[in-house]
Parts: sequence; structure tokens; C-alpha cells
Amino acid sequence: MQKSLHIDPGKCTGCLQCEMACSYENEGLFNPSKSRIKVFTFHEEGRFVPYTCTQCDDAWCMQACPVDAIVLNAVTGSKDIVNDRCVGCKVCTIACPFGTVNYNSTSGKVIKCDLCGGNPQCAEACPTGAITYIDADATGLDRMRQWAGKTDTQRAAA
Amino acid sequence: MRHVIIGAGPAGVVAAETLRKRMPQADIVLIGDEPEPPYSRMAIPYHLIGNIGESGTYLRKTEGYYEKLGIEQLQRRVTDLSLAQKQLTLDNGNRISFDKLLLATGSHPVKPPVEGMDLPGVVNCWTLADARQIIARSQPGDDVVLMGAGFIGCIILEALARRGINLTVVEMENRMVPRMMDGNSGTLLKQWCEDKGVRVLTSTRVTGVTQENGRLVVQLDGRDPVPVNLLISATGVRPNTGLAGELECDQGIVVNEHLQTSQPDVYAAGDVAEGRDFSTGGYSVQAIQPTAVQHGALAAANMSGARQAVHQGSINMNVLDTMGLISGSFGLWQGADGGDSVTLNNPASYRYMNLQFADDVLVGANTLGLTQHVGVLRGLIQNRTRLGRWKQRLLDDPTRVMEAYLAHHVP
Amino acid sequence: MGWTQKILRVNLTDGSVKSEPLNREWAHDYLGQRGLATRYFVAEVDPGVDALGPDNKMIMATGPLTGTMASTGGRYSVICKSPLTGAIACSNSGGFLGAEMKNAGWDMIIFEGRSPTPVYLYVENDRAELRPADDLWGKSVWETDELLHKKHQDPQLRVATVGRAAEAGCLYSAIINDLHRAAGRSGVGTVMASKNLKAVAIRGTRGVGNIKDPIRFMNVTREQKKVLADNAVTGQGLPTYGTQVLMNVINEIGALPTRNMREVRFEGAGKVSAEAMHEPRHSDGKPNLTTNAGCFGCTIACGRISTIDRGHFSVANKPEYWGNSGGLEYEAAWALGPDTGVDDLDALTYVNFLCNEDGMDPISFGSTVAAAMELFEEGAITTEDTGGIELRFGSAEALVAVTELTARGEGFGKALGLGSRRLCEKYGHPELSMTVKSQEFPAYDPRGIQGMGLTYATSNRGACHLRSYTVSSEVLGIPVKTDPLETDGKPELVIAFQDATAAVDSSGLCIFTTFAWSLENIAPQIDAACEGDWPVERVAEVGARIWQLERDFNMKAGLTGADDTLPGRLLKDAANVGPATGKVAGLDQMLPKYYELRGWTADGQLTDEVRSKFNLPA
Amino acid sequence: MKITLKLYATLSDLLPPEARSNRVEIEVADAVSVNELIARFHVPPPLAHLVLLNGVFVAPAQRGQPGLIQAGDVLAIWPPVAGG
Repeated sequence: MQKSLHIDPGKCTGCLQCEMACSYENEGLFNPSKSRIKVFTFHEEGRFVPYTCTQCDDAWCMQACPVDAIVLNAVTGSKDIVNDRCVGCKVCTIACPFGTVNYNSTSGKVIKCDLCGGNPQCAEACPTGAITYIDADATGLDRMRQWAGKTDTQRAAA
Repeated sequence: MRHVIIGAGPAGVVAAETLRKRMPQADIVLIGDEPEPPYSRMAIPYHLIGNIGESGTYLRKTEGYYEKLGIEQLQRRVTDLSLAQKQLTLDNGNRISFDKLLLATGSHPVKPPVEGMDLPGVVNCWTLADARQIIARSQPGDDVVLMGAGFIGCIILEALARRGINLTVVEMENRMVPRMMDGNSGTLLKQWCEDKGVRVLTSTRVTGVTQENGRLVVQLDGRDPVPVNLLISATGVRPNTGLAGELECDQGIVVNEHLQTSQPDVYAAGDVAEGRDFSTGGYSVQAIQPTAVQHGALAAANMSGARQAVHQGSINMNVLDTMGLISGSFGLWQGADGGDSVTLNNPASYRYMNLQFADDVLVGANTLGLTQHVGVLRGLIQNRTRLGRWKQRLLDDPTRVMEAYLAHHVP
Repeated sequence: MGWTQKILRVNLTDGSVKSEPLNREWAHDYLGQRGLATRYFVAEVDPGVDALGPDNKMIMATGPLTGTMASTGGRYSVICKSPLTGAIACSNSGGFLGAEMKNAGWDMIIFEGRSPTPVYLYVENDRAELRPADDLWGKSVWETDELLHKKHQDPQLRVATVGRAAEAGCLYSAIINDLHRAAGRSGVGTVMASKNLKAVAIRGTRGVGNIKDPIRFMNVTREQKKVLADNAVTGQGLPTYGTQVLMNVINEIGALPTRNMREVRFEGAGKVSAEAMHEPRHSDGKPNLTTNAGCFGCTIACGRISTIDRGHFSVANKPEYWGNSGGLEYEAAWALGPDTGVDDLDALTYVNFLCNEDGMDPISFGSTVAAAMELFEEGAITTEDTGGIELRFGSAEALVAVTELTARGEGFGKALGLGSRRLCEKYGHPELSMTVKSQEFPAYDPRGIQGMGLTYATSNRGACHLRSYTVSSEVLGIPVKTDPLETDGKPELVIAFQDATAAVDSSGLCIFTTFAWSLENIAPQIDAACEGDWPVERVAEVGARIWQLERDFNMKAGLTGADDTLPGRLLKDAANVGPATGKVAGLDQMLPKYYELRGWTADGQLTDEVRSKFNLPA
Repeated sequence: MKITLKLYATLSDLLPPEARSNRVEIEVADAVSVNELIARFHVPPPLAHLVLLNGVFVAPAQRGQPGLIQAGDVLAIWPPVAGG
């Protein structure tokens, strides 16, 4: 059974442990600015929303990449950046309508969530259960993907 | 069933892949007229910088990729196309017949109507062959003029500047990237480049090129001529419509919402196609990578089967890295009639943001210095998200686009 | 290492900004944040300096664990000489600014001099510069935060700023970061404003690395987070009810200072308690509390995010206050509520918003209003002084009116901005000021919690609960229960808490972890991160050294043992209700022993022996 | 005899419905112990952490003693809590 990240904003306190865990796993530093998951604060509403890539099926980023630097991870279903191939053209950053592929000016390449190869550290670190890594069926991922489908003008044919 | 695709750029390659996925048995022929494996022009600047070798520009990296998919590749120029006979002729005289044809012939650099553009030392920056010339002819200390500060010109600026050459950019419009960025941001981009030591002459025309003592002399209107070792011409591209024949053409080959040309078995995709524009609802040539890919996949879907895949229109968008300053443009960045807009302009920090609305829907944007979550600008535009009270919030502070998006799309 | 080993020195007088290496020897003796910044401060500033003059300095300092994955590792402190107390000021804040500073690559920022015109400091990693703030001067904290975000077009920018209270000279002005987290006490915001420094805006993208043993650090911080999660207080109580859960507790034991500490129980406590914040309102069916929130890296998340009833008189025509913002914490709720006799939860929440919006310490502010109310009821001030406000105990309308005035430095708010001691002296009744070293009390009556009497009297920054929170032991039984009415053993308890707190305040962690953690849990986290060996004993010794150093500065600044006292009301007027009935604060039974245990002379001066034991500067 | 019982924080829900502001007046046997009341109102023993009789802490060892509670007394109970 494929798993996916399930995010429950109602449980999030905005502590950013997820961002630190992510950056530590991927960059070897505690550095929220380089995190693949980002917590957005809705001050007026008193709401915190962690957000990252939903690993959508016909990934826009993957299709738009001109140099084959975003590939499907057959095990986890994630769409992974191949650093050696990425030239930093940023086309994927504008192609992703979810805003979850970001340019890292330090490396000159883009970064996105790769589910830490199947052991997402954000979920490990989350103290409140706002981020969990569970069976894809239970995550409401389908709902997200439906929406992705609406965005994806090509998929009318699918 | 034989599907022939002319053009081995992103539109052609994605179309071939899509066809194969949908039609395991079909003959698929991919014809490209350059002597390399299908590659990406987008990646050429990074090759010029030296970050990647030529193979780093290739669209697909796996060894034997096309063979494995059973896609027949021909490195040939198509010299003639007979729609009546459903047959094309290659430059070696061979003829190929097809059941369905995709024209993904791309575009070519415009040759400005200026005397001397044929002289040796005048090059385009479009193909890998051009890149080789530029690398060979721009040695440290050389004088180079880059003619045109459009998308291509800007994206190779850093590569040129890093080669240690003495660079002058000449642009006839009043700002950089005039077809992508508005006055404020285009002007800021110029200032950025000048701060980095690049001479940028806007509102300046090249009036002619001559040859003196083995060097070129670039004549400018109202300014002293500039002697150079190399003149790079990057003044825009035009669709390669040479094979269109009796197909309906305007700027490019006109296609309907199925990417079909006026001839039912002939489709067009990518830079050569004049397809539906998401923002305007009209038809235009976009000549950008995401649109090429979208066209290719959609055209192939229609070529492969009875079901009709409808193209809702591509959103015109661009992202550009000009010597480290990142700019973006989305949709109707020039604004919609009667719509509201908001601008944040901080020249001191090279940050700029302009959002354009129609009613309470985001329809366009220009950004400078924004690298995080930029894709949501596309998401908001393409979903026609009704922003409600978030419109006012964005008018108050346009940097909150990600929140505006999440507020509508996260339960 | 933990430290970035770089400090930023900002000279506001000449506008220069420069980087210098961290003094590692001092870091090894004082750890970071509170301790290390104090070490720099005493080395650079004459103790006799005018707190609001250009020669005072202001240091913003992180700890070695700030910006790391250690739970609550997001703290920073502000150190300067206090204009309120004349003693050393050290105010600690959470939120996200401290971690951002560390992410930008700085252990601390030292501000010196005074800018000729309003400026703000913009820091983006290595790049730091002073920029004009003429357009920000006169703006509230919330407006400044928004303007800076727009100016830099960076939603991730973290901002610490002063509001209009500080600009108007209010002596207990806070520095507010992230809209509602405060370096609140002792007027550090007043010092910042006196330097014409409006704000500090930081963006750090370098990250925090430099951990001595990263694998061990990840393991030990993970284990310790589990300790916090499994503990009933830090895992359940604080996230659910926040610090406000104390309102009913302290009232029940008869130690809730009420109406300027005239009484020890407040009949309206329940209406302004944590439990009340959970109750759905009659008007809109929503509770005051929307959610709990964590500061950077905090796995406890005690922060309150609250709304005010839109129909409440305080905000009825002010939609800008209808959204969520930082809600009531216990000390603020007490000072604004029981101490002023006001039991209107919406009014207190609104006043708390205003304290954040314009940067005032709600403890000092509420206590000062309480003193003013008593002055009013005694006839020492009249509506002529207050501009027509009937400043009586229990009046929510009066409280709201004077808060608006004080936040903006208008009318009678100017007098309230002086703080309780100066206000009461101005109107001829110094005995009505409930202060130590001119700083207002927090929310525990020493008649009912004896250890807090000694805590207040000996606190190095004037009356304060956060220098040694013996309530933890005397009331809550953490780590062991002691009798709150007993004075025996309290000097030892106070010293243990004072030293441990100084160490925690220097680490980058939050003192609230100590409801579940002791130094035994904290030292291994420091040890895994920092250069050298950091056994528990060394961390404890750092705490003791810091305490002595702060005391030393205060003595050199002209304070004496005579300042280690409490208002007469607490020493002479016995509690008349509850368990403490008949009791006064037994300070005289504790202070001599405290001095002795500290190794000080009978009049509270440091000895050469102590100086040499702790290797204090001359 | 009648006494006042107060349950706070997470224990609030264990109060009978007639309780107001976390307090309720109850009828108890003359020699009732604290522990008997803790059991009667289903307070899980580990959550009966802070037990105050008329504001004075009742140590765990005293909670089984009969006769500690007098008519008119106020017994207040909290789970482990802290603040500051």
C-alpha cells in the first residue's frame, strides 16, 4: 500500500519542528528557509497550515522539466529531483500550480519534497500529529488530486 | 497506424512518449533536423556557463531511451510535405507516409533587417551549434554586443558576463524583457545588470554591422559605434511554418481546442502552433517550454484515439534568471480591462511585485526577486480562484499569495 | 559548537555595522544569551550610565541551542541597563526572531550609541545595515511589522520592534517580536527607542549547524522531547490551558494579589481564568481561546491565540481587533484583571492586545493602573488628573481608556508610563507602590507564597517571578512540594531556582521546560551541541556565576542590600483571608540566610572570595 | 454535611451538570475522606494531583484520612498543571 503525507492543520501549533527536521535531513542544517515543508500562519484566523508537495500523479513539475531532472520514485510514488541533472532553470517552480517546488539560490537548483525516501522526517518530528505518513487511501489525497486534475488541462483526456 | 512527428524539441518528444503510452503497437517516427539527440534550448545558458556538458541539455537522459520505447528517430530535414498524399519527403530524398502527423517544428531566431547580419562573427543563441560558436568566439577580454534584451538575451547574460568578456547589451525597447515584464520591473532589471558591470543600452537600435580590420563594428543610432569580436543576435523568434503549405496560418499554424490544424489528421504543437491562450481565450503563439509540453501531450492524446481531449488554453508564463535576479511573469501581467491591480516596488532591494485582477480573480502577475512558492500565482490564475475577501488582503499585501491560495484550497 | 561565533556590533551614533568574532572564553564561562550578553555588557558599560543615554548599550543575544531542534530552542534575550529599575535588565522572548537571528549567522547583536534620526536594522544573513525609519516612527508594533514586511516583500522576515509607548518614554516598554511575543520587563523597549532604533528586521537563510555531535544531539533532543510530551504538565496542562490555569489555583491558596495587593483573593478570578477562556460566549457561541500556539521549536505550545467578542464595548466599532491575536497569559491576566479588580475577560483580552500592539509590559502596566486606582480611591488623584476617567477598581471602561492613552503616550497615560513607584511618589503616596527596585510585582502574593517574597526582594531585575519560580515547588509540587507558608528552607530553594533559571535562560531554551526537565535533562543537550564538556555541575555553575555577575553590576550601579526589600504592605499588613490569614511576608527570616548562602556580606555586598570563586571580572 | 467541591482544568467535565464556575455544593458523609470523594467523582487518581482543602495542600498520605473534611469546607482538585 502506498503511503502519503496527511496534514491536519487543526492540530498544528506552528512550532516548525517539521521544517527543522526536513532541512536537517536534506541539508544537514537546521534551516527552515530550506525546508521542503512550510508552515503558513493565518494570524487573523488563528490557524497554522503545514504544506508541501502532494506528489500529484501527472506531476506538472516533472512534465515541464526540460532536462529530465525530476523522476518518479517507483517505491514511494514521490517525484524526486535528480540534482546532477537539474540545471536550475526554474521552469518547474512556475509550472507547479501548488507552489511546492522552490528554487534554492545557494545550490542553484530546485528543491521539493521527496518523502525522505519513504521515512518523512517532518512526520517523525511533528509533536502534535498534525503531519502523519499513512496509507494513501486515508489521507484525502484523492480530493487533492481531483483538484489537481481540475488544474491540469491535459487530463481532460485521461 | 503510423504517427510522424516533425520536430524533436520538448513538444515532439512529449508527444512521442504520450503516443507510445497510449498506443503500444503504433509506428512512431520522430524527425529532428539537428545532429544531436533531442535537447532543451532552455538548458543552453547553463551549458554556456559550464555547469553542464552538452549532454546535460538532452531532454531525456537514459541510454537508449527512444529505442527502448520503440520510437524511430531520424536526424533529417523535411523538405516537402504532401497533405493530399499524407506523405513527406526528407532531405535525402526518402519519402515517409503517415496516418497522423504532428508538426512540432518549433521556431527560429528572427534575423533583424539590418545590414551586415550575415557577416561572420554574427551569431544567434538558439542551437547547440550556436552555443559552440559563442564559446569559441568569446574569450576573456573580448568585446561582445548582445543585440536584444528579451528572454533569451537575458537568460544568457550571466553566462556571457562570467566568461570575462566586455559586454554591451543593446535593446531597442525602453526596458529589458519588454514582452514579459512591465516598465517598473524591466527598468529595475536594467539597473541590476548595470550594477553588475554590464553596459545596457535601451531605446537603442543597431543600425548596421560592418567589418574592419578583422573585427565587427556595430553601428548604433545616436551613439558611438562599438567594435566587437562577436555580435550575438537575440531579437526574438518566429514559428517555423515553412511546411504548413495550405494549412491555416496566422502568426503560427492555427490549431483548434484539440490541437488540430485545418487538416484533420495534422496536428501542431509547441512554438509553431498558434493555440488557445488561457488568459485571453484567443489564439496566440506562446513559445514557452510549459506550453510546448502541454501541447505535445494533448495533441498526442487526440492523435491516439477517438476520445477528444480539449485544450482549455495554456497560460503564458515565464521565469528568468538574469545574473541572479529572478523575474517571473504570469498570464495577463499587462492587466485586464477595468480590473484592479496592486504594486509593491522596492528598488533598493530589487524586489517587485505586481498583481492584476479581473473582478476578484487573479489574472496576471509580474515578480522580481521572488523564488518561493511562485507556482501558486499560476495556480490561482489557472483555477480562476474567486478570492473573496482575500482579494482585499492581497491588495493590502500582495506577498500573501500563498496564504490566499491555501485559504481556498486546503480544507 | 552551538554558537555561530559571530557577533554583530551596531554603532547607532555613526551608523557603522561590523562583525566580530565571539569571545569563546566567555562563552565557555557564560554559555550564551542572558549570561554571555551580561558578560559583554559589564565589560563594556559603566554601571553608572544613564539608562536612556547614548552610553547605555542594548544587546540582543541568542543561546547555543537557539535555532536548533531542541524543544523550545527559539529564545533570545535583551540585556541593557533598565530605565525603570537602574539595575541590569534582561528580558527573554520566544516567538521566531531569536532563531532567525541565529539562522542569519549571529549569536548576538550589540547596539551602542544613539542614532541622530530614527532607523531600523535590517539583517539578511551576513548583510546588515541601518536604514531610515522616519516612516515607521510613530507607528504601532503591528503597523511597523506590516510595513516592514511589505517594504522587504518577504513574508518570512522576522521583526522585533517598539511601539508608540516606548517612543513616548513609557518606562516599562517592551520589545515585541512576531506581533505578540515580548521581551517584556524592565523597559528594554524604552532603551531601544531612546536610541532612535525603531525595529530589527531579520532574515536568516544560512541555517544553524556547527553542532558538536549531531547524531547524539538528534538522539538526545528526541528523547527529551518525549519527556516533555509524556509529562502531564508540559504534555497536557500547558498546551490545553496555558499558564492561565494558575488563576484559580493561586486564588484558591489565597495568594492572588487583588486590588493593588490590598487583598489576596479575587471574587472574579473564575471569570478571567483559563477555564473561562474555553467557555463558549453567550453572544457568538465561540470561546475566547481559538487555539494554542508554539514558539519556534516548541513542542509544548502553551501560547494562547484568542479573539474578543465583536459586540464587546471595547471593540464594537473596531473591526481591526476582531481577528485572532496573542491571548492572555497568566501574569498579564492577573495584572490587568485581579490587580485592578476587573473581571471582564473581553476587556482584559483587548487590553492585552493593546499591550502587544504598542509594546508595553502588561505586568508593570496593570500594576501601575492598580496603584493609580488606589490613588484615585484614596483621593490622591482625581478626574482632573485622569482627564475625566473615573479610575476606580473594577472598572473595565476605565482600564480600557487608560490603556489606550498609555499605549499612545497621551494624556494621563504619560503619568501611568512612569510606572508604579514614580507615579505613587508623584502623587505623594510612595507606600502604595507595589514594587521592588521600582519594578512592579507579578501575580503571587508573598504572604501566601513565602519563597516568592525572597524571590522578589533579591531578583536582580526588580520584582519578578521569572528569576526563581518557587511557586513551582511551593504550590505545584514541582519538583517536590514544599509548604508555601513556611520560610525555612526557602533561601536554599530560591538560590537553586535562581541559578538553574540563569543557566536555562542562557541556553536558548524556555524556562517552561523545567516543569518537566531539570538540568539533568538540559545539560546533555548542551553537551551534544557545544564545544567542551557540559556536565550538569558545569551548567549549574554557569547559572550561579551569572547570578553573581548580575548582582555585581547592580551593586556597582549604586544599588545596595537595602534595595532587597518589599513594600511595607506585604511586610506589615497581614493577609485577611485564606490559608495565609494573619501572615505577612517573612523576608527578615530568609534574607540573612540567603546572603550567607550566596557568600555575601551582611549588607549584601559581594566578597573577594565569591569573585575569585566564580572568576568574575574586577 | 455540605461542602463545596471544585474541579478544574481537564477535571471540569467530571462535575455534575448543576455545577457553575467549576464549583458545586455537595452533601457528604461526616467522616468522608478526600480519596472517597475523588472516587465518587471518578477523578482518575493520577490526575488528582493538586488537592487543596480550604486552599491548603492535602498531601497524598492524608487523603485517606477520615475527619479531615469539615462542614462548609472547600475541596478543590487539579490535575498536574503549571504556569507562570
